Amino acid sequence: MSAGLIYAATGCLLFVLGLGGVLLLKALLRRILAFNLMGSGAFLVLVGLAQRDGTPDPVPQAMVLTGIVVAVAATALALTLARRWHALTGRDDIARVRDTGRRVRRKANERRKSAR
Amino acid sequence: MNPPIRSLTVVALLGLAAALLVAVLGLPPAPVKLAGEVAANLGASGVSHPVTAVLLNFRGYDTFLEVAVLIIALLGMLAAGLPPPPPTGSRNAMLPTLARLAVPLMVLAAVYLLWAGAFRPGGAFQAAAVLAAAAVLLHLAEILAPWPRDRRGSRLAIAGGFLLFLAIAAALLANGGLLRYPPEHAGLLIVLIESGLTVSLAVNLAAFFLLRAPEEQR
Amino acid sequence: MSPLLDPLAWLILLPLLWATLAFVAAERHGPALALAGTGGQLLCVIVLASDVAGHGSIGHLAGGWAEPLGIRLVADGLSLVMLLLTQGVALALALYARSYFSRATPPAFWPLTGFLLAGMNALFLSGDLFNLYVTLELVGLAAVGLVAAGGGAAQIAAALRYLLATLVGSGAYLFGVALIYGSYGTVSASLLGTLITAEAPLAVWLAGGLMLTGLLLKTALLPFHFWLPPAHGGAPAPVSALLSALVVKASFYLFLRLWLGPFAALTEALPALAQVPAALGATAILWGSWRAIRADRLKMLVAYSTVAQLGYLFLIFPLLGTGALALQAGILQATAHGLAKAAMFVAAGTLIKVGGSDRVLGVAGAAAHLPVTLFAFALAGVTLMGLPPSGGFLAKWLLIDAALVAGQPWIVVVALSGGLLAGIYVFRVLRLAFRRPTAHEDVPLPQRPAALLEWTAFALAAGSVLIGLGAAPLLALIAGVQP
Amino acid sequence: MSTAFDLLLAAALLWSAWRTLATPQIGRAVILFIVFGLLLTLVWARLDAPDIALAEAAIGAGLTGALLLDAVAALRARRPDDEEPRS
Repeated sequence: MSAGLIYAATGCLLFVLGLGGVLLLKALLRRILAFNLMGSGAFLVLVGLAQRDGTPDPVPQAMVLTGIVVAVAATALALTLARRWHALTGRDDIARVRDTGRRVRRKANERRKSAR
Repeated sequence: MNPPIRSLTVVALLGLAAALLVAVLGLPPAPVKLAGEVAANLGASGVSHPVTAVLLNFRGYDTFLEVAVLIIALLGMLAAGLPPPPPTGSRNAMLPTLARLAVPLMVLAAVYLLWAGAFRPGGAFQAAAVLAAAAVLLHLAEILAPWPRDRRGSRLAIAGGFLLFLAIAAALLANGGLLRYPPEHAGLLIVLIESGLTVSLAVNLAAFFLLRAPEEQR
Repeated sequence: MSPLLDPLAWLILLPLLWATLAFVAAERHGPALALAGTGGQLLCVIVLASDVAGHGSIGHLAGGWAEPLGIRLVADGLSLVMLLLTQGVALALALYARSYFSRATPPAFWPLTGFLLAGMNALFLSGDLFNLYVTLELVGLAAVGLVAAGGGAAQIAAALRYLLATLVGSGAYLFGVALIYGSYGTVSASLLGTLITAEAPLAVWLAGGLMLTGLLLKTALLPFHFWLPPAHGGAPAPVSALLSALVVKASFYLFLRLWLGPFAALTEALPALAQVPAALGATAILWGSWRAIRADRLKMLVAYSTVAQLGYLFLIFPLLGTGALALQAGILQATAHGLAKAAMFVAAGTLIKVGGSDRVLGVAGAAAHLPVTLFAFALAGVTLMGLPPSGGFLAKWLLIDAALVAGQPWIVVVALSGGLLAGIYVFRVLRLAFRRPTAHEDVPLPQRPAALLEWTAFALAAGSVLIGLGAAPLLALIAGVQP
Repeated sequence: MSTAFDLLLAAALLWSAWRTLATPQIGRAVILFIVFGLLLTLVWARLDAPDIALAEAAIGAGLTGALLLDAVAALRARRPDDEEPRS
């Protein structure tokens, strides 16, 4: 078994692990971590599978470089939103938030009033 | 998520993992081999490092759009509301000394990485990341203050590299296609684009840490 | 024409340019840049349309490298109709947003809008699966940024939910691309169309499944619709219109393109597969309409109507064997709904802005002081219900025709009942609007909104109806598509 | 021999990924994620992809890790009940 194939298989497992994390976990930061694992899994499959015969292929390598930059951009945006959410509501998950968010808004308002 | 759906999801994921493993381990060889194509056209790409050739020439259009993605992430931050600046005065006493020692080395490393990209591993993205890390270090040492959002200079620095890339992409339309470099000038144009990107990407990445709400909003 | 003015390339470059300038320049220059930019884009797409009508399809090699080494951009009838819709709606919404945000524009609204449009144009034109991934992220992240604009708790929650959904969707898509590259060594859509056969290895089937499912998540097809109503219903009206009219169509377009192009051999080998999107679409029509009928906030009503109307787009998949008919039905529905939904959201925005209440009940009596806006809402409703002579009518007519040709009568039933249900929620709003407000007789008449707010809604709604009368050139463009 | 090393590295990668999601403390999870990124850097080196190895170390593990640590610190500093401005 070539190194490429070993890491491609690892990438498959990482992707599924990350996917499960995003779908099943509650805490936002944890779900953002899981999304990053998902991406890393995809990158490993992209390069590993293409290089399963042992010769390096610059094309998927360049694609992964692009992908890493996109992933850091998405992560930065997600973290900003999570921080903002936490600052507004004190929560670190969005699990049981009603569709309209009205309950949350009311809560935030109440809190603001009581702070005064 | 209620328990039955949860267990169902877990089962589906396990099935997916098994199917993916079977599929990947039994995959026949691919009919197209792009590595050969890259090697055959490397001479006309303007650089001698294959990954850089793909990144900035053969698939330069991907890279062009990807730079926009970074700017979008920053815009999303501005839209959602910037986080407040961290409290000052809590830094480690060793940090400023460390920063003064490390930052010049990091800048050197970034210049090396940028220069190396043309013929060996390295390039604008890695160089920019190192520069951004240097800025973050200065910030942690409280030598570099957080940026207020409406400073035109930092916005110009962030957009400048992309605007240069855009201008070159547009100008090359005269040559018959988006980012279609004439082979004799490809090397020079790629260096130009990469230098611009290094600075802009570094500022963009650093802005994820340094762009903070003005103090009075706290 | 000089290659320097290539309209295809400028459809991508121009929005990128004005978006970047709007970011650098002072915020007050945003509207002018956006109007000049979207106007220029409309011009580009019209020039491109006349080229495509003459040649059938136009290619552009980015970087000048042929496939599989380079990236090929393609404009054909299908992409062109989507591009026309996008630029037309974008220009109208730019006009509307300029007045709507007359006092305070949400931060980064204009640059994000420009990048969003650039991403969509790039998506419609790309013929490379990995490049399409980058465009998907461009569109997804810009849209999330727009939803977050304003930064209230409801917006942030909606944006987070949307972000996680869109990231999982594009993650699954990217993983599929990785498997495809591993299987064939190329990601060019046109080459893959010939390489992928019915005997493709398991990896390719899995790749197809992951990519298409990821796109369904981004298109918010039931059961993946959970993120859409809060995101579309909670954003400011111009953003809601942009998202509901255009953004969800982009991932639908890509779904359709993959279905007809690279994965055609797989979907033809297993025809039963086509029933899956259709069944989900049918459920979405019924469920979305029901929630729209029950909604108590006006913009949630419109947002759930989007969930329902997206369902129609997926009814076409079992019918694609009938030739151009089903494809024409689907694309015409996407176009008519795009115009109508943009009109409905901006009309709702004006109603809420002037009436001061975001409840459905808040529109009571609006007919008296906002006649144009209300007429626009009603006209858009005509398209959603599928009454003649609107674009929605023609789309449903073609759909029913295709369903009868293909021997799938259940689709006829779903299409017709969806129209009836749309009638219920549209008339719910209209009936209230024509009722005289009883409880608040003494309330002074609200201030009249800027005429532009009313007339952009009207123009969009009128477009959604008129497109039914003048659809012949569009249908001819779509019929000329060789998948 | 090198296959054994690859298998070991793959196992370590999967273990760190699993712990990143399963460890109860979020601060530790982020540290484990950075460890994951460094292991991944080794993998890229093994796959003859030094460019990605550099980018992974600098961006994947480095900058992303720093962003995550920054966020964890911010979420810790601003406890649920005192998030309103104390101006």
